[in-house]
Amino acid sequence: MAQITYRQALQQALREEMTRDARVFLMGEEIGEVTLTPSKVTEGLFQQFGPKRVRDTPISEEGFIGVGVGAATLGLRPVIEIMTINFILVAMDQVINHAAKIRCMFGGELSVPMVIRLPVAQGSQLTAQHSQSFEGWFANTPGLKVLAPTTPHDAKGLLKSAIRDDDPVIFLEGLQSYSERGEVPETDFTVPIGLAAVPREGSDLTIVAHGFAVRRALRVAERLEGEGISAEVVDLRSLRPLDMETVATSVRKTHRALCVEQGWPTYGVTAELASRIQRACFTDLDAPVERCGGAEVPMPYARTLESAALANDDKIYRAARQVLTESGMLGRGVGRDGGAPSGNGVVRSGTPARAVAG
Amino acid sequence: MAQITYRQALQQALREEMTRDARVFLMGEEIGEVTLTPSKVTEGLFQQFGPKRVRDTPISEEGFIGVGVGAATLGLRPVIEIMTINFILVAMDQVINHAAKIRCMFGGELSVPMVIRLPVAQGSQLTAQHSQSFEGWFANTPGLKVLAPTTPHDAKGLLKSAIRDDDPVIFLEGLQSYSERGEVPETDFTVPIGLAAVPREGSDLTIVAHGFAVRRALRVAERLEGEGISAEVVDLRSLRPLDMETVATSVRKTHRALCVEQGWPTYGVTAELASRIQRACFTDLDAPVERCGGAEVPMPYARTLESAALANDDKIYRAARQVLTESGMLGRGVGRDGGAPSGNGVVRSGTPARAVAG
Amino acid sequence: MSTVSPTERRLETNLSDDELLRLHRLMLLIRRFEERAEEQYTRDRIGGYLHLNIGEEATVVGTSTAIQPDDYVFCSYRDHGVALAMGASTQQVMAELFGKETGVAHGRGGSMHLLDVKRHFLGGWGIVGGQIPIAVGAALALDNLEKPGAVLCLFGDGAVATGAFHEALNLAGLWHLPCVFVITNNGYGMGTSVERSSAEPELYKRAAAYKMPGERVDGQDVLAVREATQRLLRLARDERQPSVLECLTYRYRGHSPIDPGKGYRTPEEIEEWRGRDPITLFAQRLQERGVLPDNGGQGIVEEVDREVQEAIDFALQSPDPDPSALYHHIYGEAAVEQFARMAPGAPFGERSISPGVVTQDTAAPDTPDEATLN
Amino acid sequence: MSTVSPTERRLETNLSDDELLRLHRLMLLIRRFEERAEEQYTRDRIGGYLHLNIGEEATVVGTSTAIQPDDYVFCSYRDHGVALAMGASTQQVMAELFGKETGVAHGRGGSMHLLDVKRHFLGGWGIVGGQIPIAVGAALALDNLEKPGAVLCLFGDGAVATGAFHEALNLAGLWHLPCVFVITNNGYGMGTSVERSSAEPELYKRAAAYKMPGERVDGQDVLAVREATQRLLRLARDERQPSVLECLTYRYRGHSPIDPGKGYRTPEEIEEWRGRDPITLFAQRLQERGVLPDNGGQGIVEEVDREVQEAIDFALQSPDPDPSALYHHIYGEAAVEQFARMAPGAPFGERSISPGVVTQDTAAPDTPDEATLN
Ligand SMILES: Cc1ncc(C[n+]2csc(CCOP(=O)(O)OP(=O)(O)O)c2C)c(N)n1
Ligand SMILES: Cc1ncc(C[n+]2csc(CCOP(=O)(O)OP(=O)(O)O)c2C)c(N)n1
Ligand SMILES: [Mg+2]
Ligand SMILES: [Mg+2]
Repeated sequence: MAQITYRQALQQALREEMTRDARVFLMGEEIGEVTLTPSKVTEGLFQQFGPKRVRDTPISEEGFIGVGVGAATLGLRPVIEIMTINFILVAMDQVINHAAKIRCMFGGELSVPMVIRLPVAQGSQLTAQHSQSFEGWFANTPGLKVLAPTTPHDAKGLLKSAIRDDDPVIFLEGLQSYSERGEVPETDFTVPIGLAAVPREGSDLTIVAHGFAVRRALRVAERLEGEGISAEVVDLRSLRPLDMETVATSVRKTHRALCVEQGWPTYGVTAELASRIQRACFTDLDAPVERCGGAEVPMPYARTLESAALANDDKIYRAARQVLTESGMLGRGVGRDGGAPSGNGVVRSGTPARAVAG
Repeated sequence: MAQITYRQALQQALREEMTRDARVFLMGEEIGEVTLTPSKVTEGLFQQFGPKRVRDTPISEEGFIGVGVGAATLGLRPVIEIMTINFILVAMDQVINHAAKIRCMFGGELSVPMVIRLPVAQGSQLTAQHSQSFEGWFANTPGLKVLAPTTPHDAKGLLKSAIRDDDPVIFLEGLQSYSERGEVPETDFTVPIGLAAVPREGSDLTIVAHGFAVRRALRVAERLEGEGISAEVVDLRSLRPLDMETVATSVRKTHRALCVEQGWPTYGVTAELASRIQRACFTDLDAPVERCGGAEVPMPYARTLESAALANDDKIYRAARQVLTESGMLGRGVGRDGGAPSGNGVVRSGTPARAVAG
Repeated sequence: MSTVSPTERRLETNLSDDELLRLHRLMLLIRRFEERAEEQYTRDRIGGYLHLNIGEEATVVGTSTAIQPDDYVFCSYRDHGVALAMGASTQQVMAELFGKETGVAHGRGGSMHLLDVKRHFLGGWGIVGGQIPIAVGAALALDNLEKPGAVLCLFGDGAVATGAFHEALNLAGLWHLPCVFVITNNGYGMGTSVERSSAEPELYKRAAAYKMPGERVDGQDVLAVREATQRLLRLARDERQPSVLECLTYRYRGHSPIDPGKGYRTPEEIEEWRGRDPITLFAQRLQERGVLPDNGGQGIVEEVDREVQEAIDFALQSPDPDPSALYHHIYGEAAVEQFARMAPGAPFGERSISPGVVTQDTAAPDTPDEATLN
Repeated sequence: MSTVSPTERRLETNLSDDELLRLHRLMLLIRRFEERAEEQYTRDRIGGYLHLNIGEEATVVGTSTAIQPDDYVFCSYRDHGVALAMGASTQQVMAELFGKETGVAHGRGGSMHLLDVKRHFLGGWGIVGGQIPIAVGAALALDNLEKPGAVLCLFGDGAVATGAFHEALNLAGLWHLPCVFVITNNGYGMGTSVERSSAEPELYKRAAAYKMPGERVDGQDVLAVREATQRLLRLARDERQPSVLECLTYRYRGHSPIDPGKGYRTPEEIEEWRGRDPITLFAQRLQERGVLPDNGGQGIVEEVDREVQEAIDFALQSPDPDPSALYHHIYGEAAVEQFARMAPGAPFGERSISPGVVTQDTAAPDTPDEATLN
């Protein structure tokens, strides 16, 4: 199998599907004649497929996502790239009120086989308007499917599944992952929608994540291994549908769960995970389900602040130790290099108790 | 104290604040010269305060929410009405990327004291594009505050607090509540932001809800009382900030929790509640936290389908019985008139167990 | 409301008598259908919103009947007339308003979301301006597929203020897509007059911003509307030149049943427009030419009455959608398996009371893409 | 890119020599500031995006210096030049790029979000088109408060395609708000030429859609830009008539550091524009008039160099924001109490590792409203 990058994997998926199916076409800003997108995934496709299959657009996200919806109702299969997830906010109406609703409100007479590719990233000092992660909002919306591949393999296989799917798919790409390499079969394969993966097995703790947070989780699991703790990592791959079977099977085995996301956790993706885990694994849990995410602030520019805001490896590590501690597996300290729980004012008190603070 | 409607209470708040503070002004479609909004809250204010304090707008939600943001940065206090929550989707960029971000990204040099009033409703056959409840998305966004009064008293008191607040506030109104009556002090009072209420005390089960779902919860609690079950109802009043103290204190007392919302529960508001409750009350819970919400479908038109989709009293009642059953307080049956758990294919199996289904 | 030049009474047309009568009959059908729908609404057989075209029949019929078989039509929630003019079954349209399984959208969409895919009527849409980019997308599909045909996109005067209008027209102009944008200017968006919603109240002039031709036509004159629409559709088809057509018309009723339609319009204004009723005007012209008998074609009126009554009977007798079908038509077929691991019944699936059961999309054709493309 | 008529060399102006030199100096300052910022970026002292005005100095200075003390200015993320031309401290602007607590936005905003509230510069904004409705809102505030003054709103050619542009201009036109919309047409939005983004590439013509005057000016000629802006601002202030001004200019650099700026522009095109460099052109005119010495005013160049170097030194020596201040400036003061019941330390508060600690908004003035109103 070839070692290729996440970017190349996505590009292969696009090229193969465009070759296979003449109905597939691309739209987006800076994707064609020149490729100035941060993703650079579409490089060369304009030259290969011409201006009608690869449409450069003006800065009109609401307009061209609507155009995609309309083209899809007539049977085309648009794959739209929004430069980064942040700009989809101007087009929410077309995604939520239109793409997601059409099949139902027209009684199944119309459908919207469309893919919207959204690079997501936190950090790199891109600041408040360019560093968000609200994919949970799409996952909250019936009528949409929401995928988030982490590896080059899944990127290619899931993008192909998404393009062949008859429903609108929100396809989250890790802006920090484009250059990562991995093995990808050269055959025409797909990864089915709706199945999580377990990139690392373990017995003491389950870390559930999606997108770039999975890579962090894997690094943290490795670090924990050095301390004799065996963490299992679940890569959701899909937020809607959600593979609760894989998640719950893992937690039932490890008895401890930590849910991680890059975005804001309150009302975020990890809320749903923690809620479902406590439901599915009520009698199995040795400690409450823990969550870890980005600080709940618009992303600040300064490096000092930004790194304090990101859901970085260290925070995930400390959250993992916390679950283990609470379950009684570790002592009350937060471990070798974890130090005090955090520098930002978290007051912990073991198992929750009505504290005096009031 | 006077008995007035929820609509009158809101109107009083607007009138009093506009009288008190010349910086307060209103914008929205059909709010002024004629009042054709579903809410009818602004009736008479155009006549009283004139066209500059009550601005009728074209159908340009993105535009006039942006105008509100700009006016707020210069020190005015806009109160904007969006006809129903559904139409805010065209203006998400101004709310999320602008209003919520401004104070932080300009280092505290600018602020956005603005209120966006959003009537929310499910049902009445308004169908897919007009029957949504995605307030959790705003509650997920740092920089915003999200309020949801249920009673006329809180409607007035919280709207006044919102208008006096220095931050952007998303103010959710119950479209089904406008004609409900309640006692409202004639004095100039406010309800502080960030405190939940307990409109009904009980000892066996906590039902947590916001907005119109609170009224349903209260009716269900009454029905349960007839069966000898004492349910406490927590009315959140505010989703961001979230008063976890009131919620957890209640659950710690009752040992059982049911979270209810009108919208889609998966990745919805109840996800956050259930997740936080399991965390705060891990050792107190006699059963997993249960959730109940609308069916996860775009709202269909036909009455038969719509009533199957709504999070109606009966569904909440059955969910409540389920929690009680699971905790061992009730027998395995779902109670007198609850019948089988539901008509829509829910297969229950007591405490979760790896079933054979596969 | 801007005044319009009085309809000229000459009947210069190369339409056959049959065709002329067909237009007349369609306008009558729409009027009658909606009057009865209004009545059924007060009897609580129809719920939700109900936006009537009454008064706008010439614009509706003049535009919708101007298309060729390869063309597609989109419009707003004020869509009953368009559906009927496009040839959708009167019975199935009424059944949709009644929320029946036999409705054009199987009772899922109701009044605002009529459609008839076979006849290329791709829907009534509920978000003001929302259908405009979607219609441009249909035009793009025709372009990409090298199909003949053009797209006719109808929307109200209120929609001109939306960002969607602007972005969509710019894209259509930039990409030379075959689309005719029809502004059904009935003077008001709810209670807001065009003068209070548009900095440039002569709406057709907006076309120039996208380097398109724009014109205004008397929307009470069905033949004038039809001629202009045909001409602009040809321009779209043959020269890939999109355009804007503004039709000046009026809705007699309020915006929807809760609006009496009076708070923002004078009785004089309403009377003036009623004096230029599109059906009466056209009937007079047909009588002058001898196409309609002097009794105003009572036979047609009765025929139309009967057709609408039969539609009501059909709707009444039709079955309601079964609640067990709640989860139909949410996703395509593949979803059944995709969602299996969160569905009720799965080992760790949904446990709440109203979970998302994904079931097969029974109504959707196996290959919806090809079906829609005809 | 449309060609512009060559700048006329006459220097007809009633500006004093001092004022002329001030414009010259500002353009030099912007050029030098940005060249050094670019260099600091490659040394990794500046992160994120960095969008340079280099080449556009005449448009930036001509517009920003045309305002009166009561006016307000908004612009896009390409905002360094505007900030400097508005008189913001060079040191604090550089410190912002360095992400320092001493920066104009206390290190929170970086390159894209400069501002200077005291000088009525209300910011650089990052979402294309997003600042346009906000600027209209500022104009509405002036109108409601019956203040004198007008708003100058700058944005790029790319922003003309956004729905926000359309909705905002319609509102301004409809409500007669004092706002001048300046399109800094540098020929491209990233790699997309105006011809590939706008159905009507003569952008100033879009004004007519909102019944506004629209005009085009040579954006390389600082005096022409300034005169046109002053005139239109007067129109806005005195007659509440908003307008559109299109300035034809060019950015020498790519869109941002990752874009070499070459893939979509020919070397000839870049050379042609460099041949009409706004600073060189103006310097020549000043020399002809004898305002600048024949050595091109080496003294000013050195002064500007020194000012920028001092700004870099200041930025380097400034403290980074303290990580403990992460939760400052998220909400106003009242939030501390409002969020107490979900905050860490509260009985059932936050327990995750990175919770939302709400702390006091130390930088915001006690009464931000009044402070901003000056
Ligand atoms: C984005 C959006 N905002 C508000 C509404 C509420 N609304 C429904 S119809 C309407 C008026 C539309 O007027 P117009 O476009 O002239 O069409 P008409 O009703 O006159 O046919 C409004 C404001 C909506 N559906 N969508
Ligand atoms: C809504 C939105 N879409 C996309 C982007 C990404 N983007 C940033 S700048 C830019 C080009 C803007 O071009 P123009 O308005 O001409 O300004 P210039 O950069 O030339 O000054 C794009 C597409 C964005 N910031 N906002
Ligand atoms: Mg209208
Ligand atoms: Mg540009």
